[in-house]
Amino acid sequence: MDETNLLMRIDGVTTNFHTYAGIVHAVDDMTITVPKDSVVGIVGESGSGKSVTMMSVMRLIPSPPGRIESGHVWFDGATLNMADYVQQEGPNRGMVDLLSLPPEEMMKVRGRHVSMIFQDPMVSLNPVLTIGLQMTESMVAHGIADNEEAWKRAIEMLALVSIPNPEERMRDYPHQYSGGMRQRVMIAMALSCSPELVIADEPTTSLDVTVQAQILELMKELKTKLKSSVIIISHDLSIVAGMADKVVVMYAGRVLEEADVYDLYEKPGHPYTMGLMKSVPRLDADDRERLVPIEGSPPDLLAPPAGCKFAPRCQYAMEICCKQEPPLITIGDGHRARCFLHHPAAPAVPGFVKVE
Amino acid sequence: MTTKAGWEFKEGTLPDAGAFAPASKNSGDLQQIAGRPTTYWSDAIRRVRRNKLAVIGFWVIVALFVIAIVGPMLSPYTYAEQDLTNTYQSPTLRHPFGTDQLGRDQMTRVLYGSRISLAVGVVCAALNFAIGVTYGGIAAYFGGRVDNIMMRIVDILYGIPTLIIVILLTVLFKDRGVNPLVNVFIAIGLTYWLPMARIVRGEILSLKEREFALAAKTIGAPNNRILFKHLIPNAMGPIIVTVTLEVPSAIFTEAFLSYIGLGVSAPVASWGVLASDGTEAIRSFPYLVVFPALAISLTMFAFNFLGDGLRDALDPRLRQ
Amino acid sequence: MLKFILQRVLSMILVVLIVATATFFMMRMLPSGPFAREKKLPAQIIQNLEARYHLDDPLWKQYIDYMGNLVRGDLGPSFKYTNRTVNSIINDGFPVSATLGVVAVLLSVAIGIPLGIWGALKQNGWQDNFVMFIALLGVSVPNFIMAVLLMLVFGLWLHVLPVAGWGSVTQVILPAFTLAGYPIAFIARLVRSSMIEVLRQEYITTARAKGISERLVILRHALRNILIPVVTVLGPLIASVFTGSFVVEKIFAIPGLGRYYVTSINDRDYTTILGVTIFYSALLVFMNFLVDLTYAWLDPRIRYVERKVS
Amino acid sequence: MRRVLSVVLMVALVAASLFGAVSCSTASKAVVQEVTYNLGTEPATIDPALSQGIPEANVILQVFDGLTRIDKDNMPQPAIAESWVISDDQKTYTFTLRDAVWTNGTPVTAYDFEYAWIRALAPETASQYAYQLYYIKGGEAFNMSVKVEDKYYVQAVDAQGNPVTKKQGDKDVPVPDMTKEIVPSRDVAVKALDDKTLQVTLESPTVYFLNLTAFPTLMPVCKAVVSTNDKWAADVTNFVTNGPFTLTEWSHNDKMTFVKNSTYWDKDSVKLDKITYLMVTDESTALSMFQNGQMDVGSTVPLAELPKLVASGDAKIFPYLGTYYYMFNVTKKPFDDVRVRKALTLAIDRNAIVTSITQGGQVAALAYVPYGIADATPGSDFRRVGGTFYKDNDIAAAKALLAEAGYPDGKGFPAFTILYNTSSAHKSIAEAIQQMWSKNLGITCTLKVEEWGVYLDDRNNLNYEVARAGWIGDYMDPNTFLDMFVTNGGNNGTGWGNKAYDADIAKAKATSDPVARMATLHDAEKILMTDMPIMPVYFYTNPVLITKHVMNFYQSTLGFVDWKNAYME
Amino acid sequence: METILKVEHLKKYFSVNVGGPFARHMASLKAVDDVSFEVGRGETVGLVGETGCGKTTVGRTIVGLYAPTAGTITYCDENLCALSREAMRNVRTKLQMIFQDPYASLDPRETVGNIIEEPMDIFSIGSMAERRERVQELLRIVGLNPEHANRFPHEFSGGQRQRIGIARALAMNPEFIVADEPISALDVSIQAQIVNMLEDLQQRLGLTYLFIAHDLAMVKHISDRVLVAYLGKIVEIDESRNIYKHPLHPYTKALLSAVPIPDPRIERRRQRIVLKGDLPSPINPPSGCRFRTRCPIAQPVCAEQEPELRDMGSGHMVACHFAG
Repeated sequence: MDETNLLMRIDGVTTNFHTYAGIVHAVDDMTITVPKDSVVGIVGESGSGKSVTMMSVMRLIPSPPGRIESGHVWFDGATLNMADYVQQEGPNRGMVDLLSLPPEEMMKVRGRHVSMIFQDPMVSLNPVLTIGLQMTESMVAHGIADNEEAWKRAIEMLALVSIPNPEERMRDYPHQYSGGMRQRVMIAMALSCSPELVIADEPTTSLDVTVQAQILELMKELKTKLKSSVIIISHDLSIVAGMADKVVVMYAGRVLEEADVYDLYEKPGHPYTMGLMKSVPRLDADDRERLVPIEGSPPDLLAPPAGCKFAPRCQYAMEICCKQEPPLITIGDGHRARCFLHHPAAPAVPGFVKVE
Repeated sequence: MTTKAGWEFKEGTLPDAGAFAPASKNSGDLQQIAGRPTTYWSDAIRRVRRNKLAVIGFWVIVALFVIAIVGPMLSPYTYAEQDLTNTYQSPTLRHPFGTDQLGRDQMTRVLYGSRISLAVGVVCAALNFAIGVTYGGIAAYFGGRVDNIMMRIVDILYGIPTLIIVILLTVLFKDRGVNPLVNVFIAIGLTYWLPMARIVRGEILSLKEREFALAAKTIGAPNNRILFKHLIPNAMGPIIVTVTLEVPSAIFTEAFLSYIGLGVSAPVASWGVLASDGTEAIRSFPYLVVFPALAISLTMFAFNFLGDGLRDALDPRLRQ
Repeated sequence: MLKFILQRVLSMILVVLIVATATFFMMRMLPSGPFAREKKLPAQIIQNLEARYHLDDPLWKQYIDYMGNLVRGDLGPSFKYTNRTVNSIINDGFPVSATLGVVAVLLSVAIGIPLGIWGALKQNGWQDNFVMFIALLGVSVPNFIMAVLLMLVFGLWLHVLPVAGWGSVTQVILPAFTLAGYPIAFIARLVRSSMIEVLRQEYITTARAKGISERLVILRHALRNILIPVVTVLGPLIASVFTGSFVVEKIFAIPGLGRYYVTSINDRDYTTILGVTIFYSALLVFMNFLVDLTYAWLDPRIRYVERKVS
Repeated sequence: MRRVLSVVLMVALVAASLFGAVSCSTASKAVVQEVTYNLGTEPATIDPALSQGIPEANVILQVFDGLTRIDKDNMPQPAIAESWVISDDQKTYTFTLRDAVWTNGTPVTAYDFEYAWIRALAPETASQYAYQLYYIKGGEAFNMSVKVEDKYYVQAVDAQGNPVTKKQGDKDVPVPDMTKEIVPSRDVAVKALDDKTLQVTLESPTVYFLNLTAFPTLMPVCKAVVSTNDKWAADVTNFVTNGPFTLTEWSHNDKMTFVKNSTYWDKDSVKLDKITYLMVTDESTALSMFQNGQMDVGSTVPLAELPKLVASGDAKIFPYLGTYYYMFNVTKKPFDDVRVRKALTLAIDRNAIVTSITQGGQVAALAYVPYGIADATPGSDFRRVGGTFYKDNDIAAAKALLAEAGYPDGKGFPAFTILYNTSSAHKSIAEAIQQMWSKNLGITCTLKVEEWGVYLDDRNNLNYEVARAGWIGDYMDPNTFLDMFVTNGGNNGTGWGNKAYDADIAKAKATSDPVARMATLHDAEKILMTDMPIMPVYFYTNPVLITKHVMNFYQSTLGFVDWKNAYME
Repeated sequence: METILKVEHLKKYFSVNVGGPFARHMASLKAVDDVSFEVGRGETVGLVGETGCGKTTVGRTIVGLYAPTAGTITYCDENLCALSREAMRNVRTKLQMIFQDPYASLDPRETVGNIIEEPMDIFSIGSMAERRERVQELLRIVGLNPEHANRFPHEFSGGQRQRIGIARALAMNPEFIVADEPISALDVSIQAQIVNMLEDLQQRLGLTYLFIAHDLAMVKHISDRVLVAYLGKIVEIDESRNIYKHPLHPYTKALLSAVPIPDPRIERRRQRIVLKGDLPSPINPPSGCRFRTRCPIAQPVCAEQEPELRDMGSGHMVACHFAG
């Protein structure tokens, strides 16, 4: 991977929730790299920690009960314009650690350099404020534009995401928009300050397929127009398939597999990834063949299993999987997976390459 | 030791071959959920216990009820025993709360008064539940015209002066041999449920659209079951808050009712009566108002802490 | 639009009329009449008095006459205050009660809302406990004790405020605070729980993710949403505070309407009882109407009701 | 955001005014002739004819001057009447009026008095105190007459002498006897002989009639104004008066302002420039205002604070012509037995009550008529002449009587209830009496409090066993206390009746010789105190909060305040 | 095949206030506007369409949550709309529903056991012990540990909760189940579990399903026939194995093209038909063909004439002027 072209590196971030019942290990030693001008897809079930990771990056974890225990989020210092906090040497030279920024500096990062699109557009917009106000406020807050100018830019942004009559609709309230339109507003809002990174957290999950298609097409289109990197989070491999350059598969707060998008779909290196692919019915499949689900349910992060977190649901689980957590090993160019099946000593399973 | 690919093993040794044998499955096909298998109540109690304020509240309430029952018996004085030569004594060892305008031991009176005030508080809360919650629930659940008419009735009852109703009650109950406390309960019951009905109505209006209410309907649950078993229990949070706000005012309303002639007759005095009587002498003999007022506040705090604790503990949604 | 307003006004009028009717007959069921004295008046004088006020007419006729006058806005003469009409009593008393009420409501909003927000922001911290303590105190200390305490402390001991009376700005402060005690507690509690709820909402996270300051997140995004439940309880609260509290007006010697609400009943001053009751209930239904309006203003979702159908 | 700002501004404003107040309240007072008095309650009216009680009287007496004015010794002194002549039969009074003017500049004439009194008696005026004019010949008949169009007729009576009524719709209306017209100018014996001479003829000799002419109901009103404007007393604009002060401001339920009347005939003896009346109902508040310097004189004192205030000189105790008593319902067993009534009366410790509970210098009542009423011989007091009728706290005698009545040591005594109306003082006294009876006689009873109207209703309908009561005199004569207990008297309230007593009261009414009259009244009181339908507890006093700066403050034993001669020092 | 359910000319209008709180302008929201179809015993019929197309309303009207505005619903030769309350209550046990949101459809304050037991409780079936027994059995049937009967819904994951909902629906041995988007709130990995289970249950218990969803891929997978609904109307009915290959209605085509395929190479090559704009308001639907405002092939005739549902042979029905 081209380290010089790195926009952000999430480096060993661990986030726990301290609850009544005990400590929930939501994200454990997470490491993800995001190159400039790329789309990274993060796939995993609900509870796999993908949202928590991104909220940790944004430092929006509600505290208490949440706490970022350790790790760094290195962000390209050249774009941030925060000379005081740029790492002068070491492996992260020229980067800024978002997690150690003072809160008021972090505020300047949010929305301006890193922005977010949330899952449910029905609840992500404030119901009592006009779209116009919500569109302009981050531009005004970051000093990119004064009110008047921000208003104009917001109208442009709304037009960009194909909202009809944007001038008039600026004065409308969210409930006057349909779900798809709201999500487009969210996208416009996220892009309004031209951030270097847009995090889209399940941007289409709560939408109808037709609207989902609209939104995905829009995002693809915008991606080519605007030079932002995108992290797209989804529980559905199909969603990221069309967009992502690189896909990270998460499970129980960990990365299970990380690969170039084509590699991942053609040569999945983890039983979980394989399972995800098999469990969705394919429209282009000919007959009513039975689906192959991943049995069981995700582990309880209050008391995660000792070894591989996926072992209890894994059809190939071995004795060692239950005792020891496999490391994330490199199985190809930029392709890493966390599975003992790649170990030379493991029984051969079709599709799994052995690496020393 | 790290291989090229990144294999890393504890203690630097390769695991033996047996480690790569297929794992034995023991979980069967059934889905499991995590967590200790505790029963609802033991878990609730455990969680209430963890809330220190709730525990304190609980024990204060227990203590209050015990004191209300046995306290007056232990006192060397009775609530009515006067000593006109010893009026308005400041608190001393003999009279820890001092004496009142007739030389009666204020502590004994406060202890005795707790019986009435606690009863009023409890009954007010109960009536609130019985009438206000039901009324508001029915209005909201059936909605439409029923709701409209029932809420207009609430508006009307809000409008009629309570004092007139109360005086009419005194006339009505006169010479009927009805326990005076019952009169108080009726008077409080007649008026105190109104805000509760409004609040419950608002809650139920939104709850009844929720899917679990529809689900109950599809399995053939009759209306009263849906309302009382599914909807109202889910509105418990605001209900408890409203009750805690109304109980203290009911305790003082009892004092007012006693004044008008609807309460227990002198020389028995509730906390409310003691506090309002004491207020008249507040500059020279503040202890006459301080102790009953403290008793009321203490009770309120205790009930509140316990109420909040219970609400949280009984709400399964907050159990995570 | 017009039809609906008309409908709403009609139902409001109906409520007021029923209240008036119920009060009319209930009040006449009360023992003693307006001319009962400890020193009983001679029978013929009572006869003269009853003739003068038409109390010797059959009850149904009195009722119809009263309602007829009511429609014309005439609430009749006071029986107790011989030279005054009930209209003039309300004219004199209500502005005073309302002034006091406005200040009290402003106070309870200005104190209760920040207190509640503070508590919610520091949830479970000492600040939160402090807010809850204040709230409980406000609820469990009745206004007659609060009034006397405030009067003694600020009037008699500290000498910073006049103890009672009406006319100057300083004389508003103590009664307004007394009157605001319960609403402050109530609102603080309500705001706290609503705020905790609102802060969990996704749109707050959205706002934070935009990089706007926490202050703006609270004031712009959260506040307006928590005002919605506050407004609901504010309606009846304002109406009751506006018409004054008997206790507070009595203790602080304020010439408001609230005192008549109780004294007129004690005096069996029939016309005043009715007049004040009708005025109060009209105010109440009107306030509820205003609440609905405010509601729509605060919550744009209500302006255009859409039923979600899928 | 704007709202938040306005809230902040509001808070700042309140805070600013808070500190502003400090300077106001500490402003020093020069010796200005101004006084602030707490009237206690809003007067129901300022029209003399409609006056209902003490608050009204305390307004009316400052702004009106009657024929006479009561001096500090409770004696009537010439006021608008310069002098008077009383006929030998003591029935006809001829007053000569002095030159005095109304505040509108017109002279006060005898015609104004004639008009005022007739007006007060007219049935349509519905004056509650009209009975104060019944002493005037024809007065009662006129007040009782039936008005048909513009004329007054006597109500018809049937053969048995009962008044005739007829049904008109649902109501009983008195039937006028069209043959007997009452012409007020002819049939009511008050007559202006000329501008300066007023002649009044009474039904029977009334020794206290001159006192009555100082009573609010008998104040003159300006005929020219009142006859043309029935709203003349609605506010201060048309309120034409003739007294030492004029009312310049009436803010309802809040305050009244009086200033010295520069046209008053005796203005030289009026020293106060301004009087402010407050209407603070709450005793504790009134005390706070007094202590805070917001008030100079207050009509109410909180019971619990009274001893301290008396000791510090902030409160003075004035005599008050009234008796606090308990009444027995003699129609109910066992109170139909005089021995029971007597036993109960003897078994209470009045001294303990007045020293420990009421604490206002009240005197234990060992008779019914209070101190302070002159007896026949000048300088003597009716009470002192009459003496006492029983011993206070005479437990032994009480026990004996009770045993005699069949309830030795209270055994078998039926349960009963003491009825009182809402007030903490009544409650304390009832509680004390309850305990005394229980302790001293072994009798248990319960207490019942009732709202005022309900209480009055029950009392009047004899729907009680024992009830508290109180009576304040209307005028300075024993009769004001005694005539109420005639058989079926409107204010009797006990169901008690005694022919000899009724005869005594009637005789006293007709007797013009003061000595004989007083003897008859003493006799009557003796009958009352022998039969004991009532149990006197104490004689009222009237504690008043008063600063040391107020001089010559006068409050009559009837509770009327007169500021005419008061001044500040 | 025996017809178990027959819906004829079903209409369901809601009256809604469109003027805000102070201007009561009532309007008809035509959620379902003249819909007819049949379901055979043992069959699974998919009902697919966007939010707002009326598919949930159809389902809820069938189980009796809403009273139809017009039309009839015949279940086993009985007209449900004409039944008495008591009779309806009994029929209701045969017609059950699975809800979309497994979080909202379970009362958070009841234990799982109570939730599943409730229908038996309501109809007083069996003794307490028998009911408990049945609850255990049901839990096992839906693949949950019977020991969890005294746990609360919030302790379960979304998929497990959906299983609880299914167990409740099965408690009364129903014949017909309306599954209203039973999987759309679940993770894909769990969706397959639930779908497989529904298929197994159908085999074992002889159930008939009306499967409502917006995801055509899953509908196609589970159903024998598919109904495509748009704005209160049915626009196409076909065998599910046919519908991918020969969609006739442009809306069906759009739906099909919107389904993402988990293959980056296909996905990047695909030419999607992206529908313009949003669903028109069901209060004021477009004249003629309701789809014309978003239809890529709309002609003037579409605005004037409403296309009838035409049979294109072997049960393939379509409502489009230009289909064929």
